[in-house]
Amino acid sequence: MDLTFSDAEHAFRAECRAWLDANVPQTPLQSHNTRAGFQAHVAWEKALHQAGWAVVSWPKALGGRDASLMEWLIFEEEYYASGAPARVTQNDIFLLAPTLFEFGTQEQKDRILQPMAAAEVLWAQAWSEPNAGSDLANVRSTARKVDGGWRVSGQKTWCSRGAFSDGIYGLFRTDTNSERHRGLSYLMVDVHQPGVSLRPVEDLLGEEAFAEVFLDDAFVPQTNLIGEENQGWKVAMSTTSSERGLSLRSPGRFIAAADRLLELYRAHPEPSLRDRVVDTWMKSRAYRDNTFRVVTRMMQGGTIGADSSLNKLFWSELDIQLQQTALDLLGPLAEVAENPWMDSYLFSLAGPIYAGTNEIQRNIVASRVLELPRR
Amino acid sequence: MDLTFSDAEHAFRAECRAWLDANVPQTPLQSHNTRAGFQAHVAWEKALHQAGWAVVSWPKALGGRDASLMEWLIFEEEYYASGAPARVTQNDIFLLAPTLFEFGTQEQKDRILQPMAAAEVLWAQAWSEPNAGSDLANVRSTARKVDGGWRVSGQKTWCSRGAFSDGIYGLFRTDTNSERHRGLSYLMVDVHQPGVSLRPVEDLLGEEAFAEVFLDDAFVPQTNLIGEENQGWKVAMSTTSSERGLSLRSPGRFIAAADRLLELYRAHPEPSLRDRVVDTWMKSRAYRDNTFRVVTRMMQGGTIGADSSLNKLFWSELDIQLQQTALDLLGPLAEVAENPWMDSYLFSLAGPIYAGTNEIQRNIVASRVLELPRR
Amino acid sequence: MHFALNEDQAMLRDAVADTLQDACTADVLRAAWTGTNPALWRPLAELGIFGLSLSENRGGMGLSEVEESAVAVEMGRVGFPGPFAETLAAVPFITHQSALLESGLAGDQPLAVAVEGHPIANAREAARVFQTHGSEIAVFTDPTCTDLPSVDPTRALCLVTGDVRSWPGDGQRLRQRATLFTAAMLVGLSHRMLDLAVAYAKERRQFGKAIGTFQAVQHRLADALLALRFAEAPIQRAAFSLATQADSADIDVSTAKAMASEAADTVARAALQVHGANGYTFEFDLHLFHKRVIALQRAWGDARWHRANVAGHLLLDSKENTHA
Amino acid sequence: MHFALNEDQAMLRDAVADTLQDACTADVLRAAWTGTNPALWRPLAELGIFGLSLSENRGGMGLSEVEESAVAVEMGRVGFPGPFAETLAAVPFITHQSALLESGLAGDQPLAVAVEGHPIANAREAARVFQTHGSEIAVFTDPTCTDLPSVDPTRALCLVTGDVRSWPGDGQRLRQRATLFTAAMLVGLSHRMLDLAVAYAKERRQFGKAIGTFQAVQHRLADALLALRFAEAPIQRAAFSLATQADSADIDVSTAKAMASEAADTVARAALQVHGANGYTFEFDLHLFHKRVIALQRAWGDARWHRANVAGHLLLDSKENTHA
Repeated sequence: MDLTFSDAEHAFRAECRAWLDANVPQTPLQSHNTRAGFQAHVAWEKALHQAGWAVVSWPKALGGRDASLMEWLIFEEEYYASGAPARVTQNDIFLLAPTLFEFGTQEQKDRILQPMAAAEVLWAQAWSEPNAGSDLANVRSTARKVDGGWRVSGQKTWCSRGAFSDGIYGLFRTDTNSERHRGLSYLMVDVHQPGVSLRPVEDLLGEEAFAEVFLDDAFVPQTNLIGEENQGWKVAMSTTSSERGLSLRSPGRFIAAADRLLELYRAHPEPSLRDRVVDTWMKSRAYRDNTFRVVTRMMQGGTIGADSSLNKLFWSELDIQLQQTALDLLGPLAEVAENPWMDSYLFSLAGPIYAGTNEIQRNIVASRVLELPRR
Repeated sequence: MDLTFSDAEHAFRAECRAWLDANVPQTPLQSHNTRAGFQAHVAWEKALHQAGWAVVSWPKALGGRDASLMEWLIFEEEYYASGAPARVTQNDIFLLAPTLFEFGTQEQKDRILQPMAAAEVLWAQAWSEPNAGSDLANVRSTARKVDGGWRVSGQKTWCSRGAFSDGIYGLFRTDTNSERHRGLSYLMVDVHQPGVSLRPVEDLLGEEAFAEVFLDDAFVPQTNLIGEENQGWKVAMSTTSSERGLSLRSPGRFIAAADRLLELYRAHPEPSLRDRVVDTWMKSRAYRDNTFRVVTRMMQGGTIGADSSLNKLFWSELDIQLQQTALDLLGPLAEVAENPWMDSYLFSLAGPIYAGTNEIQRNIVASRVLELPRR
Repeated sequence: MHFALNEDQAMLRDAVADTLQDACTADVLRAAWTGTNPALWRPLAELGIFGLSLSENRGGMGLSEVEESAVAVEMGRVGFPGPFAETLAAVPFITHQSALLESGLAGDQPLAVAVEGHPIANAREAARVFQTHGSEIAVFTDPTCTDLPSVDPTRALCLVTGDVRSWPGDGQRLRQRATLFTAAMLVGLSHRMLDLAVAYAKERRQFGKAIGTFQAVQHRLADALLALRFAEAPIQRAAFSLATQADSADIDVSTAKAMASEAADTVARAALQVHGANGYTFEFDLHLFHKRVIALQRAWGDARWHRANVAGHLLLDSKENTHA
Repeated sequence: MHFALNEDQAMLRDAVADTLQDACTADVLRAAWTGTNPALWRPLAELGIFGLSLSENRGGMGLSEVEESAVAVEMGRVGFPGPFAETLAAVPFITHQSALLESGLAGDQPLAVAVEGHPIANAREAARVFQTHGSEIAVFTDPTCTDLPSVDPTRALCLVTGDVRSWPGDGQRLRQRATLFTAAMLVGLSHRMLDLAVAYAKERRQFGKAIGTFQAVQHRLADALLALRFAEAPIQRAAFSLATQADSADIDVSTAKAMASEAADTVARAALQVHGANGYTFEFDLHLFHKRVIALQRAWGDARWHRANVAGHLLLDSKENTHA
């Protein structure tokens, strides 16, 4: 056991910090859920990419730095500590890309990864449908085989920032006689074509965070199938339950937020809330140290396994506790929507819902870790 | 709406208080879960009965005072505020007696109620069996019809203070071909007879709070059947879900405990715990006021309905919060078992378990009040 | 002790509820979010709501906070937009200005009020803007509003500056009344959110059955009802204490607001979780009420403030001491 | 950064776990409750446990708190009775008294220690009774014990009085070590309680199926595991910080103890609820561990005390201020 960073890790951190110090915009960008704000965020992504910080864990040939998972965590800590803009390519890099690395053809990797890292082509996840939320296997969107590919029809929803994307990816029923997990395929769909219409959905913040996607015989070339036909469930699950559990919300995010909460407390000290502030601070540290444990295991060849579900339960509850404590410190001023804590609070409330509800995560923990019987 | 007490209610309170002030033992009795302590508690019950305070809500002819439900609440407030001993006849008076009032024959009422109120004959509830806890309908104990009554066999468990009782009451399967709720009868069994053996069960406090009762062809006369044969489930449910929801833990208990907690806080002030102390104090008042609401409705002819389940959830959680806050105030001294808060804490932990687990109560609230579907 | 509305009180409440159900639908609320100011106040004024606790010879009904808070619960249930709690609280304090009183009773123009130094909701549309400071009340003679966006767009917060002059009346009581009515609205809002969640849980199907059949959903909603149920009696207790000027009035109002704020938060979070992503969007009704809850649970003191207030009354603020 | 035990460390831990599994069964614990003092210490001493962090030339293994806390988790898992955390913490402080050191390393007699003024567990059976006061350590020269019953009968608390004299060493470090090992035992106890609850949930049937199939039981146990899992890394962090004398050591020890105390409480309550009435009795094993948790979560500072300690380090105790 050695819980100190190596010299190389220290050097990596120093390099991150120096670049971020010099380049992070002084004034926060407009929300990335507005069209103008999204464009500003894309510009930032391009700058990040040019400096080689967009995809640190990727191979150098693809614009990365071959960084280890541990270095990636360090990058994330520095990134959040610097107050840098939210990553609008997050889902591209951490959800679609790992799937391509694991299941994509060489042609797909060559064609898709580089423009993704450079924020030239933007992707949106399209997992949910109106009747397939927690019950993801209930997908109804179909893909009809045609010459050179498929024609897809149906409706996808809750596509984060889908209104601003170039393409979506998700599961489609390629075997129309199939049920549940069988007969699904993992496809990427270009949204700039006839048969695709996007409708923005306003969220609690009053912004176009999500889009509904209506598909009516839109074309998907054969080359946009990831993995094998009818094996989409396996492909999707493999990614969502592996790295995703680590990358969705890195500890750096909560380390930075807890530190900001300490500052807020010092500005608005309120003894009856002190222990809650300390508690969130401790939990942010525990989350970081537990992640180091998981990453150590992964770097030795292990898998994240069900820690993915435990992580999600932990950070989503921590996030709400943290933001709510901030609002309580602000008292009557909390209501004023201009304060960044209120936006963070509203967003934190979605944490137990997205990326698999916390009810689903508890089911997974109960059945896979505790091995409690299903019936 | 009138939330003040009437002159008559004030007078009733004054009379209670005066008697309790003059008669409550100066030093606490030994625990009623020990044999010696139980005897001391029985002596106290007899004194209470002689002064007419044992069963205030019963008719005068049976040793009561014809008190209204509201007056009964007042009595309870005064009783707990005075620090008077715990009532070892609680289950007799509030569980068996209401059943007899509602379903008993005149002969049963004449024979059983008066000695019960006088603490001359002591009863213990015998609901649970090793395989019938939350799933009470899974009762396996049988009652075989014989001349003049039944022969009962089987095992009952968690009989509170059963080791010191004269009789038990519970459900027995009189129709051996029946299943679940059907074919059960509500019987009273004399424990001083061959075929009945009692085994004390030590609890978390190391005391004989419970007994297991082993029945081997013990005799139950026809006259000890309450209600109709094979209708025991209906009889049992009627009582457990009506007055029981009110009488099991009256507000006076928590009003007194919250007031003691305030005293403890003043002796061990700890700003970071202050809000929790205030919160339990507020909740004890809310519990009282809500009970007044329910009792007002009942005095107008209404039923307690599912408020029985909501009450149980509320007081059992409040009790734990209250005792735990006290232990936290005591800090390292809390561990010393001599302090009464530790005993109360350990007992409070059983609150979400006995008298129908809190999981069962939430099921009831979900299905009966919220009318959520079962399947 | 009779802890229930009597027949007249219940009839009044039901009449208000009926009027509101038709007048203040979710669509009306949605319009209010985008700036439409619906003519909602007049029909309520016609029921005599703003004069409930005024004496009859002043055009009121001679009733008290008991009836007013029962009405406020119903206003909460429909998410009534605008400074309702404040106007209801303040009307009895303007009896010496008959034109103003008349306009208040008629629902023509609301009144705005907050504790000194706090942002004031809906000050721009108000006939008068008040602030309280302990037992004092002051009115802005020439208010200047700096707009501050609230998390709830119907609340249009202002930081008000300008000269003030003293106004007759007990500021403590005005604050207590506004606090109580806000707490009552939170209880009504909680009922609505719980109803929406229960309806959604019965309708929404996943894994081949209604999600309301899952024990996790059932228990979460049962706990929401539990919190809500025990926030109700404290509202009535506080109302009665204010009406009878009981010694415990300030404690009772704080208890009511603390418990209502916490209950509304518990219910809102349960309702959102049950709604899943749908609870997070503008298209479903839930968030119209949820946003109001986020605002009102903090308006007129959040749970923490009121616990501290009660702690003071209970003499828990004497000295400090730590273990170990 | 390598956040895992290395091979040697894991082997040592496993060897201790194997020995304990055979030596310290639930029946042995049950006997310890009624006064039997089982000869449990020698086999552990033979594994070198009490000399883990002593240098090899003093008869130790030259290791550190990292290995010691890993061992303490295993001691917790079996509910090891007696002042284990205190003895393990104190042995390195008696290197200047060779006879005492030898008896300590051999497991012949435990050592007792607490913060000044607190009751001291198992003082009667101890070879020496220490107390810490800030950075000071003192030893009782002629201790007089007033017995105080603990909620856990194996802890035999004493209020110790009598003359003391100064003892060499850093009292702060002694306190931190005992605190850390107590936290580690709480984590081990939590694992055991959770295992018992899961096993019970699989076996116990109601309504025709194992109660572990009910979502309410599943989610409660999942939440218990959640609390437990995130209490583990802080133990290792604190151990490493103590071993390397990091600046953050005191914060890290307090974080570990606060999180372990809370997690153990969460797990204990979940395990009890799942066991139903059976968890409440002497006949099932659960309460043997539960009672220890109730004691140890408060020994060496409860979660509240450690949060306050961390607050001090984080400079959150400056001035006061209230809203409204």
